[in-house]
Amino acid sequence: MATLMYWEAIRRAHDEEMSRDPLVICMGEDIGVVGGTYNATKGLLDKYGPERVIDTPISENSYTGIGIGASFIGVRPIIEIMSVNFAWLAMDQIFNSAAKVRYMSGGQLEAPVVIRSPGGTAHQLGAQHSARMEKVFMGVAGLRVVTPSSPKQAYGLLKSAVRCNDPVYINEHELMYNLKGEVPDEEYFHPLEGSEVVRSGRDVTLFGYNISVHWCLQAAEELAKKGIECEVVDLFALSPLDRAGIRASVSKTHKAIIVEEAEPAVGVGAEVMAIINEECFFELDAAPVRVSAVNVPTPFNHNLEKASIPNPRSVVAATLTLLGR
Amino acid sequence: MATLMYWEAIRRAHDEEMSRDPLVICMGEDIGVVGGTYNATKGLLDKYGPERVIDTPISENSYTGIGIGASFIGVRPIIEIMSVNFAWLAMDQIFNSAAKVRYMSGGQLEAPVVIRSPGGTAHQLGAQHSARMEKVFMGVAGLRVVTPSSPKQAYGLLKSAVRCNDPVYINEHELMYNLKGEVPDEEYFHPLEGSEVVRSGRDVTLFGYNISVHWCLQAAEELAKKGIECEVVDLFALSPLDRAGIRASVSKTHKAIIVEEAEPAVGVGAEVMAIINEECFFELDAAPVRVSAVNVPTPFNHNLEKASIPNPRSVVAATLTLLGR
Amino acid sequence: MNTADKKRLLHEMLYARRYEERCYEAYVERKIGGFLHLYPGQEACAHGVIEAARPGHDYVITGYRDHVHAIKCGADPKRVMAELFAKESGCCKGRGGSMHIFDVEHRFMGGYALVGGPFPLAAGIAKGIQLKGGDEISICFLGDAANNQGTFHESLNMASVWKLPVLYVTENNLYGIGTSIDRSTAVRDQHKRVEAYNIPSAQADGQDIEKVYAAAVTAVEHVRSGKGPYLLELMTYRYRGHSMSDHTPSYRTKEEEKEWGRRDPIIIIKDRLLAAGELSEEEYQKMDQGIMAEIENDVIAYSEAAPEPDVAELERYVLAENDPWVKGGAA
Amino acid sequence: MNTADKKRLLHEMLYARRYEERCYEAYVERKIGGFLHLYPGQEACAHGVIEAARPGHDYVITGYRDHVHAIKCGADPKRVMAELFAKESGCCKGRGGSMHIFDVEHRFMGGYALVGGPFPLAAGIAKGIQLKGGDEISICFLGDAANNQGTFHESLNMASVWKLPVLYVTENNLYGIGTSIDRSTAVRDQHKRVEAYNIPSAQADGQDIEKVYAAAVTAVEHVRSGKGPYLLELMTYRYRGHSMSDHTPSYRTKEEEKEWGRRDPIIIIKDRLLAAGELSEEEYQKMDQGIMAEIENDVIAYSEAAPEPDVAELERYVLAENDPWVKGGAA
Ligand SMILES: Cc1ncc(C[n+]2csc(CCOP(=O)(O)OP(=O)(O)O)c2C)c(N)n1
Ligand SMILES: Cc1ncc(C[n+]2csc(CCOP(=O)(O)OP(=O)(O)O)c2C)c(N)n1
Ligand SMILES: [Mg+2]
Ligand SMILES: [Mg+2]
Repeated sequence: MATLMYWEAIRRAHDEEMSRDPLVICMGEDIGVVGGTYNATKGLLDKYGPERVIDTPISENSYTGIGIGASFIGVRPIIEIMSVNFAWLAMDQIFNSAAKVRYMSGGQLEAPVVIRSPGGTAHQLGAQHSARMEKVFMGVAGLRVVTPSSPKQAYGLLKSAVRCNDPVYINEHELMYNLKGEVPDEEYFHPLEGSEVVRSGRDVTLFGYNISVHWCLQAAEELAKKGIECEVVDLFALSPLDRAGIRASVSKTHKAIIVEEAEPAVGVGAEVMAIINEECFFELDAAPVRVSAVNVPTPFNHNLEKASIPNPRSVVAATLTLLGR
Repeated sequence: MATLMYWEAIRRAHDEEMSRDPLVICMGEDIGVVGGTYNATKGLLDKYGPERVIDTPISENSYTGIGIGASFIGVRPIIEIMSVNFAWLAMDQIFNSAAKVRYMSGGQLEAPVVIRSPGGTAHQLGAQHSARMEKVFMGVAGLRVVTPSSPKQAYGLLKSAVRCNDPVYINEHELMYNLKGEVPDEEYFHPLEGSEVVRSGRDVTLFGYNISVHWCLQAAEELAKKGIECEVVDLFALSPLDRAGIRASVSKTHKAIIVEEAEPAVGVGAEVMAIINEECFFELDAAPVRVSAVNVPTPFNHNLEKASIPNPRSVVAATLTLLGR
Repeated sequence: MNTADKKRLLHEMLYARRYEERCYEAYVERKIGGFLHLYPGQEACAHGVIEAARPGHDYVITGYRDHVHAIKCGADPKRVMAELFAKESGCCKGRGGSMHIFDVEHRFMGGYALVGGPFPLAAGIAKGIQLKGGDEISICFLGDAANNQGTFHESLNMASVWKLPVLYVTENNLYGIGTSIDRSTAVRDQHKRVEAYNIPSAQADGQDIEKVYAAAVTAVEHVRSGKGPYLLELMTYRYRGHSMSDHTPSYRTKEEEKEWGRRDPIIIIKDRLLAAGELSEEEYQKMDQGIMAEIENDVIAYSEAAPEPDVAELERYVLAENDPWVKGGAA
Repeated sequence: MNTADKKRLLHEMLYARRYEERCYEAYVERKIGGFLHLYPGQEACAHGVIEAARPGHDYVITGYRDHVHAIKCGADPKRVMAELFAKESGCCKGRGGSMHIFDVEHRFMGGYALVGGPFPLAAGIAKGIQLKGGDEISICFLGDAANNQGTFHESLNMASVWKLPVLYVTENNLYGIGTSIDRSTAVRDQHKRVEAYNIPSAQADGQDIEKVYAAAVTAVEHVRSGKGPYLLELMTYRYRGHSMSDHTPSYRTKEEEKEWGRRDPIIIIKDRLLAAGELSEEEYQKMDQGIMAEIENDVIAYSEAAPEPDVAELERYVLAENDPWVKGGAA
């Protein structure tokens, strides 16, 4: 197994899929000549040419729509939206076209398009460049939503997303591109549904996704020192969410904390709490807890910014409170 | 008190606010010469002229942005987006500009804009014209979200929204414009926060908003015949949600059902369940239940369409199940 | 265009007219629900352009006013009507409806209800053609008011930069619902809007099928030969309200309506054939009666008898069925 | 333009140059975080246009490359720098940052990070001016690549139809990040894009402040006199990478960079003043040193000493404080 950075893993997935199938293309702003803001498509222009590695103008709704239209006739576009904040501009095509076309055509058409973007709060990117938008993508039928927490997932989820016949939104994170991790040497396809127990424990379940998985793992490490055994569940698939996996873990630990970088309202935390209520309410020993961002546009100032989102310490604190310690 | 239809109540609010303040304007597609798809602005063009009653081209993102820009210097625009489905096109301006400008300017600017649109499943409008998007507006800090269930609310919420210095999204419903109800003869300003107990009961709380309040009331009527006393709470304010009101009712009935027309994921139901968990978990006698739409793009066929969303009967059924009857 | 073709097109347009009128009736009878946007007045546009292309081979995409475009591409009128009746044997199994007619077998790529949505989709299909190396072209029909949507600007720019084989057709009927073009748009002549995109364009009389056809031949040739996109503007008029909710258009004058009525696309070609002695009034009447009978006995009867979708199948067609990649695993 | 004005503008542009270079250093020293987009090379654009308008009276709005525009409108350079340092005495109390400079007192209406966002906002401000009956105009500065965003098309159309008092300025520096205009845009000359909107436009040399000023005087006059919108395109070049993340622009040739360097806006006006005997090299050097000292002793010192925001105030400025209408009630 090679150790790759998150961006390298994404690049490798692009490269393998493009070399296998001439109808796999990638497109987005500055993904060609520049190779992508986070190098996810570095070198691909030279290898596959400008017909397949396409630098787009700043026209998010339409280049997304162009990718969707191409996918109607068998092309497999991987669209990079440079920052998920810009996806607000493309929601019309994502939801009205990609997510609905199979249904409204009675199954005649499908939109096997992959859209990926970095999101989240990084280093002082300010209110218009720090959005966490997973929840927006999760709310509408017809779109798959995944979010990799490791290079292996980043690689394997993109590979499966390209092959899958549904539209898939892949949420990456500004701060994770240099994260290192092992990625299988042979081709690997990560499931697009399910969840993963990344640390086993019996006292409480910490649910995370993407960057918050790491906060949960760090918190679990800290809590282990106090004799508290946390189970950490990685919700790499956000739509559909893994109801069985959520139920299994909560039925074991009887306590749940959901950690999300986003503002709390109508978020992943709320949805997981709802699923827990629906699936295994009487297994609960205490109210599930969500650890979320403060409900503010992301401040520029570093201290305010950090105070606006959770971190491993706030996960530890919430867990101790939940456990009455 | 006069009996007005929902659309008449909205029209009256427009008219009063426009006659009082020359900087109140309204804009949208076909709101002038045609008077609005649901007549909400009927006659206003003749009364206030084309400078203040503005028929826009089909350019949702930009006319919304124009309203927001005008609001920066004191104009109070009431923007009609003809169908909430088209708001996907305007999300960029709604969230990136209106909802964030106060914060990122450090309080120097504000965007006192009102945006209103009909949404929801009506009579076979199909997948691209039946979206329920309240949850999308609720998920981001900086925007108020309300949704009137009666002509009185439709009137009073719009009046308060126009005066309030925050951006407010008003979600109306395709099927409710001809709903009749009493509206005070004198000016009336509905609170933009809170909730309303519209029927008092002790056995179970049915939470609804907009059209689902009516389903809850009909279900309560039906259930009363079986000796079940439902409390019905109208969540006319969706952002912020009324945590105290939710807690108060659940602490009384110890059982909760949330009824929403939308697909369940990351919706109002999930958020209300999360709030109940956070506010009064140990008051619960049973897991809270959400009654939601089926997770499909809205089908055209009438039977499929009806089967895809809740109705009073499904609320009754869910309540009986919850109560073990 | 030879006489046989002219007569065939007259027949097709008359069929389209009667078809749409029958939809109107069926709507009034509550056999059809939802939004219904009819095409009478504009028949020469769809017929002239698609005639100049290769129906069933070239891809066609449009908005919500889509029945006639679908049929001209080769869609079975019965299955289109059954779709309007929301039946399982409708072309979209009753899931789509009037605004969402699809017939992918004949490369009619749909019917979309959001104004401006098809601009990028059409360019995307063209991109797909380019990648696959076919000789198809992508044709996008939309209205004048749709051109005010940002996707027009964005898509045409990309289509031009990437030389995509896409033909944009603006059916300029002077109104977007009740808003006249002069009140919504800085320029009345839509073909002028693409000069700055380095895209050739032309305007033609959308009421005269021969003129539409001639203009479309040039346009299609340009696009098929690999020279990139083209915009064809057709000046036309819709007789009815915007949709069935728009009963009596109050935003237009009776004179304007009358004037356009005199330039009816069916009458124009009919009169031309009559004048040339290539058609008799009697023949025409027979044609019309034959069409009406066919629609009634064939199309309507089929649609009425067709089965409703099974409510147990409500959740099909949301995601792919049994897609192996969802489970991951090896290649 | 008289000598005093020319010298003042030279001073202002040199100040802007040194200011931005100092931001660069402060970023390297990690005193400034986040995205930082600098203006060197383009100084004549903001200065020439705003000089022709009424700074502090007319409204100005732009994108993320906004420090210089704000200062030319009248914003205090100390408070702009303190904002970059994310301090409580920054013009946005440290909440906004480099991409979101606001100084509403001087009618600098912000700094927006989404490309294309200010197009409609500027038109909206113009609509507000029109309603209130003032003689202000609204000025929107954006880049060439921003013109590919749908909001350009939509906003300019409405600005034209409603004759809004808005001046759009395209600072055409030939690139959007690393994508050259020829690869992203069907037409290089941006002023040609508005012909179809019925909007007058002009192109000017953005490196020569006198030419920018002259073109802007015409543009501002047009807009202020109620004739509706105008688009002014200024041909310019940025010396540095797109932002601090773009260290060594590999997408441009060294020759191109050199060539534009020879047409430096500060050198052009300086040389002209020198040639006319209206400035001496010594005077210029003194000016430069004075500026650098001022920035260091005044601006940087102020910003370093300024207090951080109080974390307890994290949740302020999200919604209006104590807005009575939230509670409803009587009028
Ligand atoms: C994004 C969006 N905005 C608004 C509408 C409502 N709407 C439907 S059709 C229409 C007018 C379109 O006019 P035009 O493009 O000229 O086509 P025509 O109906 O005249 O054929 C409008 C405003 C919509 N369906 N989608
Ligand atoms: C909606 C949106 N899309 C993409 C970006 C990323 N981005 C920031 S600046 C930029 C290039 C803009 O170029 P131009 O408009 O020419 O202005 P310049 O930077 O050259 O001054 C891009 C693509 C963004 N900020 N917002
Ligand atoms: Mg039209
Ligand atoms: Mg540029």
